[in-house]
Amino acid sequence: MLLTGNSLFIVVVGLLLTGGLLSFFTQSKPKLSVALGFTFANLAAVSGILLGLWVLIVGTPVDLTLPWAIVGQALMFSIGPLSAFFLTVISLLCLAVSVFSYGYAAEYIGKNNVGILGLLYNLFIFSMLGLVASGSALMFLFFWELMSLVSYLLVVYDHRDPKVRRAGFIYVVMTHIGTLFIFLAFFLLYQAAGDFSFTAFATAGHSLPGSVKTLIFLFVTIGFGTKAGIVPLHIWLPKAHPAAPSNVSAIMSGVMLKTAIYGLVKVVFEVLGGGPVWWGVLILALGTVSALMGVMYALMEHDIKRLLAYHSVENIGIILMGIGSALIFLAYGNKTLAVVGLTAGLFHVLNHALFKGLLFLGAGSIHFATRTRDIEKLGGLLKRMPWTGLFFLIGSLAISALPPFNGFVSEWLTFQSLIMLGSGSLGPGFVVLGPVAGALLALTGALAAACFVKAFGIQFLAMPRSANAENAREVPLSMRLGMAFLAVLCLLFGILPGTVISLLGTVTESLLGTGTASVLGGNRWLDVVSALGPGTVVSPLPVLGLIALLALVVYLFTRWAGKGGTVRINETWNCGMELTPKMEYTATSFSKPIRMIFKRVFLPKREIQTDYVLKPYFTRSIKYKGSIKPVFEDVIYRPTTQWFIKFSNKLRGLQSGSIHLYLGYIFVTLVVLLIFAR
Amino acid sequence: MPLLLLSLPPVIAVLMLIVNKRKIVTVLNVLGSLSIFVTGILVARRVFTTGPVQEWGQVIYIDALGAFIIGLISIVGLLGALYSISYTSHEVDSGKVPEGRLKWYYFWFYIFIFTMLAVVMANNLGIMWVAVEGTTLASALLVGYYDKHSSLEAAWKYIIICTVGIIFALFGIILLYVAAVPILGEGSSTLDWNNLVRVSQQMDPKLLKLAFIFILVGFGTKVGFAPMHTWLPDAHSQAPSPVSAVLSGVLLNCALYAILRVHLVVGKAVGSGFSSDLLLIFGLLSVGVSLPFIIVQHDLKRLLAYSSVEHMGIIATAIGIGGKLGLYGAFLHMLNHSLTKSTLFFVAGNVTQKYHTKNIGRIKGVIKAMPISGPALLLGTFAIAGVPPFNIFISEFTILSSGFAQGKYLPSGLLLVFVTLVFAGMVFAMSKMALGSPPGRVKYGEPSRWSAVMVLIPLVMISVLGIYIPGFIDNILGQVVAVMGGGR
Amino acid sequence: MELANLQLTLVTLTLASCFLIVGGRRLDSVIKGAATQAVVLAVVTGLRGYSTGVHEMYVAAVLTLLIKGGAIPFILYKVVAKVGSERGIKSYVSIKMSFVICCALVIVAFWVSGETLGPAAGIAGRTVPVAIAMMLIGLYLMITRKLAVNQVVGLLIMENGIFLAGVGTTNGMPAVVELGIFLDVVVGVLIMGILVFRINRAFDTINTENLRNLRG
Amino acid sequence: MVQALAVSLFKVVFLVLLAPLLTGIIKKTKAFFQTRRGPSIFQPYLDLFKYFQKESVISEHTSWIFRAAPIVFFTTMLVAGLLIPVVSTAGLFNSMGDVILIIYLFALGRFFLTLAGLDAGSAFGGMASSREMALSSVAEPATMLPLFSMAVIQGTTNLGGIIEGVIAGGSALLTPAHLLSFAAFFIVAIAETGRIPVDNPDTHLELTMIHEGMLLEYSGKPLALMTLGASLKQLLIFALLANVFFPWGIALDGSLGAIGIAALAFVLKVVFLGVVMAVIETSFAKMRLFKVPDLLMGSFLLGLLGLITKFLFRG
Repeated sequence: MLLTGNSLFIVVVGLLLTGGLLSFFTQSKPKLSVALGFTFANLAAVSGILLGLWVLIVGTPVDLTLPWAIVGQALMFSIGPLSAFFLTVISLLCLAVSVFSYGYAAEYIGKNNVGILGLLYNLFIFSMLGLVASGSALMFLFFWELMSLVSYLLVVYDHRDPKVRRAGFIYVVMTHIGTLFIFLAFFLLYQAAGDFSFTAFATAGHSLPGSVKTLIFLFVTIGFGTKAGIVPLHIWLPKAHPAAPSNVSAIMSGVMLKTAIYGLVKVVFEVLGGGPVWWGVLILALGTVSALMGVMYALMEHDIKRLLAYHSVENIGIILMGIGSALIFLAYGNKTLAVVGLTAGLFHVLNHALFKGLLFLGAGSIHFATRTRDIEKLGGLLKRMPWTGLFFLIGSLAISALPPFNGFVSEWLTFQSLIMLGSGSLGPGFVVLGPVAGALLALTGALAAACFVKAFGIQFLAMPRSANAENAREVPLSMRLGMAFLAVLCLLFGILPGTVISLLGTVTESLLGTGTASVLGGNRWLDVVSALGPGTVVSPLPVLGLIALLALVVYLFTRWAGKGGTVRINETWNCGMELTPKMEYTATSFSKPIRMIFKRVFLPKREIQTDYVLKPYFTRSIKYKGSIKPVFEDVIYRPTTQWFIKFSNKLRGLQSGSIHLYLGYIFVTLVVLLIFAR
Repeated sequence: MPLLLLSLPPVIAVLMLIVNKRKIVTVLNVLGSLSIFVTGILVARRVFTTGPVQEWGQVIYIDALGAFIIGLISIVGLLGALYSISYTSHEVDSGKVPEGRLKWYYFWFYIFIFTMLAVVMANNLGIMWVAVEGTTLASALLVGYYDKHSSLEAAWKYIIICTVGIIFALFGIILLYVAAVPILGEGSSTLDWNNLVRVSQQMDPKLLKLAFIFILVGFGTKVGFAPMHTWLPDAHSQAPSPVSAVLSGVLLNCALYAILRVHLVVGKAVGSGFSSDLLLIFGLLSVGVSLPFIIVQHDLKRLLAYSSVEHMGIIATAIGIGGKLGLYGAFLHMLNHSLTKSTLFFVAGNVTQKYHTKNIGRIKGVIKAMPISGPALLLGTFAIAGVPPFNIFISEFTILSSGFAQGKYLPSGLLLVFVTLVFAGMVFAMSKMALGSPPGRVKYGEPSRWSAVMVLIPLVMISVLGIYIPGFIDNILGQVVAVMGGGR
Repeated sequence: MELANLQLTLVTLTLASCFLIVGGRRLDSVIKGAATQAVVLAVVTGLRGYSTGVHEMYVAAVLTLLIKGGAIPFILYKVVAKVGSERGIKSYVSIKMSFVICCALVIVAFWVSGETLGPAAGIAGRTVPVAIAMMLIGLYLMITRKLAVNQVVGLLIMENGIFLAGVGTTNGMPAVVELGIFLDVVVGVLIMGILVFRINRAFDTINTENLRNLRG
Repeated sequence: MVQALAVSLFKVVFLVLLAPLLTGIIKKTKAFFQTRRGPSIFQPYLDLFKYFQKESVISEHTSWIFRAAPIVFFTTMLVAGLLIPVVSTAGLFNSMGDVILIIYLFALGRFFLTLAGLDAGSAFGGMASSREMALSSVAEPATMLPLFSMAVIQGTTNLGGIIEGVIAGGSALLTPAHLLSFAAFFIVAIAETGRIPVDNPDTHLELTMIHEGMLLEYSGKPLALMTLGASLKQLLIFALLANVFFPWGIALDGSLGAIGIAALAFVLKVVFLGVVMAVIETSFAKMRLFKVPDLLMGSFLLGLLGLITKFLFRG
C-alpha cells in the first residue's frame, strides 16, 4: 500500500511542524500567517483522522522508531488501538477548531502576534498527537511536558491581563506538580522493566508486587488527575481555560484533558492490567465527586468560559465513573461487564471532545461578536446570531445528555455499568454503591441541564442586556462551519452510536481481550445494549425518527385543528409596565435556588449596601454583592502556598549578608564532617 | 597543542593591555577567543580520538574528563567573550564604566580563562590547587569590575570565602601527599594525578578520608555546595553578565572537576561509598537550600546564581548516585547547564541593560519590549527548569531514572520534588518579568543586534540538544563516564 | 634527638604565636604577631631542611621570611596607615572569651587528628594537629573579627598552618608547588589589599560589618 | 408487528384522551374535599377546545425557541408515552428504550419548557424556569434511585422487563425494598406533577407558581399543547407509579381481551392515585420553596433505605 500508517504519521507530524514554522515566519503578514498556519493544521487533522481510523479498522498498530536514540533509549512511536482512538478524537476536534480559527484568529490580527499563535497552535496539536502516539515513557513524558509548555504559552497568549498571567502560572505549576507523580510512577516501572518502552512496562507491570502496583496506581491517579482536573486538583482549570484564546480553550478542554485519561487508561489497564477492587472504587468515587462538584460550581459561574471549564471537571468525572466501574468489574474478572464501563468512558471521551469543543467555539463566537464573556451582559443573541445560537443549543443539549444527542448514549452506558455494579453480584456493598452512584450521576445530569438552560437562555433568549449584545452580528462563515461540523457529529454519534462503539471494539479488545460486540445490539447501527439483562436496549435513531414524525404530526394537527391559529405579536406582559432589560431574570438569580439548596457546599456570602434618601423608606441605591466561598482554594491551596512562602522567607535569613556568618557555615560544616568521618 | 592552548590566553591578555583603541580590543578579542576555541576543541578532539594526552613531561595530563571540561571552557569562553563585545561597549557608551577600564576587563577575562584551563590540564594536584586559587583571584577583580558598593562587597566576600575554602583544600592535598609518599616516594611527581590514581588502593584509607573531607569542603566552596555557597549569589549577581555566564557555566564545573579528580583517587581506596555519599549529601543539600531562595527572589541575577547552586547540586547528586547512566546524566547535565545558564545570563545582561535594574518586580513585559531576549527569557527559564524540548529535561530524566533504577528512592525522590518546586519559583519570577506590558520608559528593541544574536546561538544549541544528541557527544560522554569508572 | 626536640618546641611556639595574634588589641600588634609567626615558621622550615637534608627547604624558609615576615606585614601596615582611623580591633567576641574558645579548638584539633596519624608518626604526628588547630583558629578569627585587615591576618594564620603541615609532615612539598603557593599568597594578599583600599574608599570604613547589603 | 403497532397507536390515543380526564378528576375530588361543587371532570377538554379557537399572542422578544417549545414538549411526552408499557408490555416501541431514556425524554421536554419560560424576558417566566430547574434537579436522583432499585432487582432497566419480572415475582413482591421504593417514587411524583405541597397547579400568583409561570406568555393553540403536555406528563408519571410497582392487570401480549382488561385496570389504578393525590393536596399546605429539597431528600433516603434493605434481606 502506498499510504501506510507510518508514512501517514510522518505526514501528520510534518504538516504540523511545517504549518507552525510557516505561520511563524510569515508573521509580518498576519493574514497569510493565519491562512498558512490553520490550513496546515487542517490538513494534518484530516490525515490524523485517516491514520486513527486506519489503525482502528485495520487493527495493525503503527510502529515507528526515530533514527537516533537519546541516552540509549530508542525513540519510538507506537500507535495501538487505544492511541489510535485518542488520535482520532484529537484530530476530529482539531479539524473543526482549525476551520473555526480562520475567522476567529482575525480577532487577534493587529492586536497580538498571530504568527506566534499559529506556531504554538500547531505545536500544541503536535504535542498531543505525539503524546498519544508515544511508544515509550521517555517520549510520553517529553510530549507531556511539551504539551504543558505549549499550552501554558497559549494560555498566556493574551498576557497583558494580569489575571491571565496568574491563571497561566497556576496552571503550569499545578500541571508540573502533577507531572512529578507521573515521573515517579514511570520511574518505578522503569526500575522493574529496565527499559522505558511501554511494551516492556506492560510485561513488567503485570508481575509487579501488589504494593508497588498500588503505589504506581496512586501516583498516576494523582498525576493524571491533576491534568484531567479531578476535584480537588481542578482549581487551575477554571482559571486557565478562560484565559486562553477560545479556539485553544476548545482544544484544551476538549482533548488536552483527555490525554490524561489516555495516560490513566494506558497505565492502569494496559501496563498494570487492573488491580484490586478498591482501585475501581476510588476512581469511581473521584469521578462521582468531580462530576457533582464540577457541575455545581459551573452553575454558579456567569463567565461563560469558566462555566464551560467547570463542566469539563464534571465530564471528566463522568468519564472516570465509567472507567472506575470497568476497573471494578475487571478486578472481579468479569471482562464482559468491564467492556461496558470502559466503552462508556471512552465514548464519553469522544463525546465530550465534540460538544465541549462546540460549546467553547460557541463561546468564542459570542466573544468575537460581543467582546464579552460575561453572560449577564448578553441576551437576545439568538435573533442576531441564529446559526451560532443553533449550534450552541445543540451543544447544550448534548452536554446535558439529552437524547438524541451523543452525550445521552455515553451517559446511558455509564448508567448501565453503574446499575450492573449493583446487580452483577459483586458483593453486597455494590448493591447500594452502584445505584447510588447512578442516582448521583442523574443529579449531575439534571444540574448540567439546569446550567445550560441558564447558559443558553440568558445568552441567547429574550432581550439584550448591553449594547454589545444589541449590536452583535453573526460570525464569519469559517467559524460557523467549524461549529456546524461538530454539531453534526454530536447528532450523528447520538443517533448512530454503533459506528463509534464498533470502532471501540478494537480498543477494548486490546485492553481487556473482549470486543464491544456485546454493547452493540442486534441491529448493529441502531442499538446500544448493555450486558445487564434482556431488552436493556436503547435505539437512538428510531427514537429520533419517532420524535420527528410525531412532532410533524403534532405540528400539522395544530395547524389544522381549531379556528384559532392567527398569531399576533405584542409586548410581554409585565403587570402593565414597560419591560426593560433590567427587569429580566439574570444568571445569578437563575441559579439562586440551587445556590440556596446547596448552601452547605457553596457557603454563599452576600453584602447589601443600601443608600437611603430617607431611612428606612426611600432608597437612593442598593448595591448587591454576592459570592461563593472558593472552598478548595481557601482550605487547601492558599494555606499551603502561604506557609511555603513564609517558610522560604524565613530561610532567606540564612543569607544575611554577614561574611562572618558565612565563614561560620564553613567552619561548622568542616567540624561536622570531621566528626562524621571519625 | 595543549601548550599552545595554555599559552594563548595569557598572550592575548597581555596584548590587551598594550593596545588602546576599542576597535582593536574588539578585534583582538574576537580573534583571541576564536583561536582559543579552535585550539581547545582540537585538543579535546585529540584526546577523544587518541586517548589521554601527556605533555611537558608529566605536567600536563588530559584525559577524557579533562578534555570534556576543556570543551566546555572553549565553548562558554567563546560565547562569553563574544557577548562581552556588545555588553561592555554598551556599558562604556552608557557611561557606567570609563573606557580605560575596558582593556583591564579583557585582561582579567583572559587570565581567568587561562587559570581555568590550567586547572583542567594540570596533572599535579598541587598545581591544580594553585590554578584554582588563581581562578578566584582573576575573577575577583572581574566581580568587582563595576567599583560600586555592592560589587566591592561581593568581590570581598568572594575572595575571602573562596580563599578560606581553598586553604582547606590545600591541607587536603597535603594529606594526600602524606598518604602517597610511603608508596611513591618524595618528589613532585608524587602528586601527579595519574600516579596517585594508579596506587590509590595502597594508600592509607583513614588519611584519604580526612583528605577528601578537606578537599570537598575546600573546592566545594568554589563549586557552590551549600552551605559554603554563600559567596556565589553575590559574586554572580554583581559580575558583568558575560562573566557571570563564565562563572556559572564553567568555573563551577572546573572546581567540581578538581573534586572529581580526588574523588577518583579516594573512591578507589576507601570504597566508592564514602566519597559518593558525601557528594550525594552535598548535592541534595545544595538543591534543597537553593530552593527557598529561588522561590522568594527579588533579583534577576541572584535568581540565576541560586539556580546555579541548584544545578551544581544536581550534578553532584548524579555523581553520587553513580552508575553508568547516572554519570552519563551528570556530565550531560554539566554541558546542558553551561549552555542554558549562558543563555540566561546573556538574556539577563540584555534585560538589565534595557531596564536598568535587576529587580524582578521592576521588570515587566520583556516579551513585548525585546523581540528576541523576551521569548528567550521565557524559553530559557523553562529550559533551566527541565522542560522539554530543551536539553536539561533529558539529563535530569537520565539522572533520575538512574537513581530509581538503582533503588535509591529517597535521594532521587527528593531531587525530583526539589526540582519540581524550583520550577515553580523560576517560572513565577520569570513569567512576572517576561509577560505583561513593559513600562513606558522602556523602548522597543534589543540593546544591539549582536547581543540578540548571542542569545540565540546558545538557545538554538539547547533546543537541538533537547531532541537530538549527536553521536560525537554521546561518544564523548561515554569516554568521560569510562574515566569516572562507570564502564563503557 | 635534640634537633627534634628543638623542632617540636618551635612548632609549639608557632601555635603559641597564634595566641599572640588572638590577644592583640590593636591592629598593628596583630600584624606584628603575624610577622612573628612567620619568622618562627621560617626557622622551623630551616631546621626541617637541615634535619632532612632537603635543600629546597632553605629556599622556602627564606621566602617565608621575606614574604610572610616582611612583605605582607609591610603591605598590611601600609593599608592600615592609609585607611587611618580604625586601629583597634573590633570583635564580636571578647578577647578573654576568644582565648577560651581557641584553647577548645586546639583540643578539638588534637582529638580529631590524633588517631589518624597514629603515635608512631613522630614529628608529623605533632605538626598535623598543630596545623589543624591553626587553621581553625585562623578561621575563628575571620569569623569573629570585623575589620577587613584582621580577616586577612586570620587568613594568613590559616595559610601558615597549612604551610606548617606541609613542612612538618613531608620533606617539603614539591618545589613547583611550593613556589606556586607562595605566588598565590602574595597575589592574593595584594588583591585583598587593593580591595581593602577600594572598600575604604567606597564605604569610608574597613569594617566588614557594613558589607551586608547583599542578602537573600 | 402490526398488532404491536396497533397496540402502541391505541396506547397513544388512549393516553392523550385520558390525560385531561385525570386532571379533571383530581380537580373535582379536591373540590369535593373543599366542599365545593367544582368544575365538571370534563372541564379540561372544554378548556383545550377553547384554546384551539383563540388567536395566540406572542411576545415581541421571543425567538423560534418559544414557538418550537410546545411542540417539542408535547412530542417528547408522546414519545415517552409510547415507550412506557401502559396496557401491554408488548407494544412495538417498548424495546426502543428503557426507563433512563424516558426520564431523559422528560428532561428534554423540560429543557425546552424552561427555555420558553426565559424567552419572553419577563421576570415571572425566568423565576419559574429557575425554580423548575432547581427542583427538578434535586428530584432527579430521587426519581432515579427507586427505579434503579427496581432495575437492580429485576436485572434490566427496560420497563417491560421490569414489569414482567415483578409479575413473575408474584407474592414475594411485598418486600420492604419494593414498598420503600414505591414510597420514594410517590413523593417524587408529587413534585414532578407539580402538586401541593411542592407547587400549586391552580394559582397564577407570581410568587408561588412554578409550572404556570413558564406558561404565562402562552395563549391559543400553543397553550393548549403545553397544558395537554403537562396533563400527559402527569398521567405518564402515574403510569410509571402504577405499572412499575403494581403492574397487575397489565397485558403481557397484544390480545384484544387482555388489553381491554388492562386498560380498565389502568384507569382504575390511575384514578385511585389521582384521588389519593387530591386528598394529599387538600390536607397539606404548600411548602416554602426551600423546604421542598428536604422533602425530596427524604424521598431519596427512602429509596436508599429500600436498597439497603434489599442488601440486608439478600442474606
